[in-house]
Amino acid sequence: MEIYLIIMLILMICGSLFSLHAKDLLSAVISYGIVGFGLVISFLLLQAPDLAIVQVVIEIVTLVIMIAVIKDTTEVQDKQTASFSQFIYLLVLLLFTIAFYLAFDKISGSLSPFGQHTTRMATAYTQGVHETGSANLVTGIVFGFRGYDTLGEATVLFTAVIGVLTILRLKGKKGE
Amino acid sequence: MKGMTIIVRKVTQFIAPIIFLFGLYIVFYGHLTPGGGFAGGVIMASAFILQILANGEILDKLRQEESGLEFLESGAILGFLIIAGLGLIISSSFVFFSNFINKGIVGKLLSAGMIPLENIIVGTEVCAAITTIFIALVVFKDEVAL
Amino acid sequence: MIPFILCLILFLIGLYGIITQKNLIKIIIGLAIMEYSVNLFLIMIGYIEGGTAPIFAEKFHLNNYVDPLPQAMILTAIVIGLATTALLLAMAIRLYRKYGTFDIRKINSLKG
Amino acid sequence: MKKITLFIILFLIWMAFSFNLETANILSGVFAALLTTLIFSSRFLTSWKKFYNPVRYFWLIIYIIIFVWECIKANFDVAYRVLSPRMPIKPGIVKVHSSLKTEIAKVILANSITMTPGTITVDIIDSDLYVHWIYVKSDDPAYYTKKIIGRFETLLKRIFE
Repeated sequence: MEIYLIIMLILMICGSLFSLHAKDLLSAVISYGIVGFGLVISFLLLQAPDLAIVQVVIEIVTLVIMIAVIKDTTEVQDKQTASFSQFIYLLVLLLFTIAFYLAFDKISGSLSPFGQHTTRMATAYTQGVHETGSANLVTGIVFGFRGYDTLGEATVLFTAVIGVLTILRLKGKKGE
Repeated sequence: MKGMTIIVRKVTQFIAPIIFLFGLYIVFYGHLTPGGGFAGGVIMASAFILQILANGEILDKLRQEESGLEFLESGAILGFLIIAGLGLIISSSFVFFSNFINKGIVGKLLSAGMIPLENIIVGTEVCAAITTIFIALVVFKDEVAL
Repeated sequence: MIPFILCLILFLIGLYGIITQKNLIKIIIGLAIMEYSVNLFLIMIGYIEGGTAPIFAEKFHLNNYVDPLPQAMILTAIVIGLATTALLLAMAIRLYRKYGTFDIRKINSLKG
Repeated sequence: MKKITLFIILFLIWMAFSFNLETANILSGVFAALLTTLIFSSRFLTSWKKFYNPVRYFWLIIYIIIFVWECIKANFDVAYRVLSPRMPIKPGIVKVHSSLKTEIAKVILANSITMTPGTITVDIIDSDLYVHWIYVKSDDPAYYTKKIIGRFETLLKRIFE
């Protein structure tokens, strides 16, 4: 079980590296799809079918939108020359890596090892079938115990749509 | 926006209603099987996206559709708030998001009180939002060039 | 412990993309990769070896579910992720229409 | 009438999805199929009468059997070409003239050609199919038309026309 997850993660890492170094944008976007669909299979391996269903459709929609955006642009990335700013970027990246690694080292002591999770918090939720009446526990939590979060999520989605329309629409609705 | 070849268009005629129906199924059975409002809403939106991509739509018609979708989306959020507020007014416990309808038997379609209603409303909202984003990004992109 | 470390590496690759790449689309891709790795990390924390998917079935009463709380949180985060990606892409389109390129160095020098 | 046809098909698909016979399920199925019909019926097929003709379904079953058989044969052919060390391939695009009239029959024919390994339909323009073939056996139009679509075409004419 764990070994399959490791294989999927290595595939995702390869896909992301290729995606960031691809010459033209179309192959970058398509190999970005590897990461998303690898994530879908990882969700299935981790027993989260709800998330797998959402992620697979979202990934397709994201790919369609991205390809629609870059479709009629023919930009090829020119060779990056080593310069002073490049050196600074790498230094910043190294500092970030060290900081994240130290933080991860600190918290990994309090994390239980992979697959040995003890559901301290979620015991009430897993027993809550008869409280919400929903056989799918995830839906029961999303709408029952944590309705406020869902309300906030709906608001964020609405705001994002308004933002997209505001940015993209030049003419008014009257068409003047 | 131009459409695609006849093969794609003819197959879309059959596939798009079935995809939409499957999205509705995911929404209606969200409290029994994997899925729910979010997944079903995105699947329903993908049926519309498939139709727009395959047939190629006229810009003016899409403008009308888009304003209708905005109306649907705002209405869905309002409905969500009303359902949440009903718990405050009607139920005896006076809590926001109170699940006051009879729960029924776990595993039947008519169970879980308010959760199917909330599923349907969130599905409508997500479907409208993602279709609007797609129309804006793909169609209004051409408009900016004018 | 190895999956957690690989997840951290995926996060750092996304960060590397944001810091070093010059193309707007690739910066957006880097951001999306970071988001994916965080989602996967949170789901991994909740996994129990041999646990079943959190769906209650009447027939067999084994209470060995995977933790449903992170799944419910990530479910909303995925949809929000699509919305933020779309917003970023909209800004990229506007910049492309104005300056004719996705390269941030050229956009910086053309500004004014 | 077109709407009723679509409604019946969608309702049957709904029952196949959910697979139980409770009243609530049937009512929600009717609602869902009605909603889908109202939204999508304007783009659905126009020739609804052919759906209620049982003879066409008989030919459809025979078509599926023949299609599976052709598929297996083509699979072995392509496997031989891939595995043999001399690589006996001669790819090219041929223009096949089809005598089918309706659009849906042409699309089904194109999809059948695509699904058999070794041949891919690139495009349909009027009644000509442009087919990419892994080994173009001859330049004679009559020969390759018979070779590629010969068996499918007569059956499709019985199913759709």
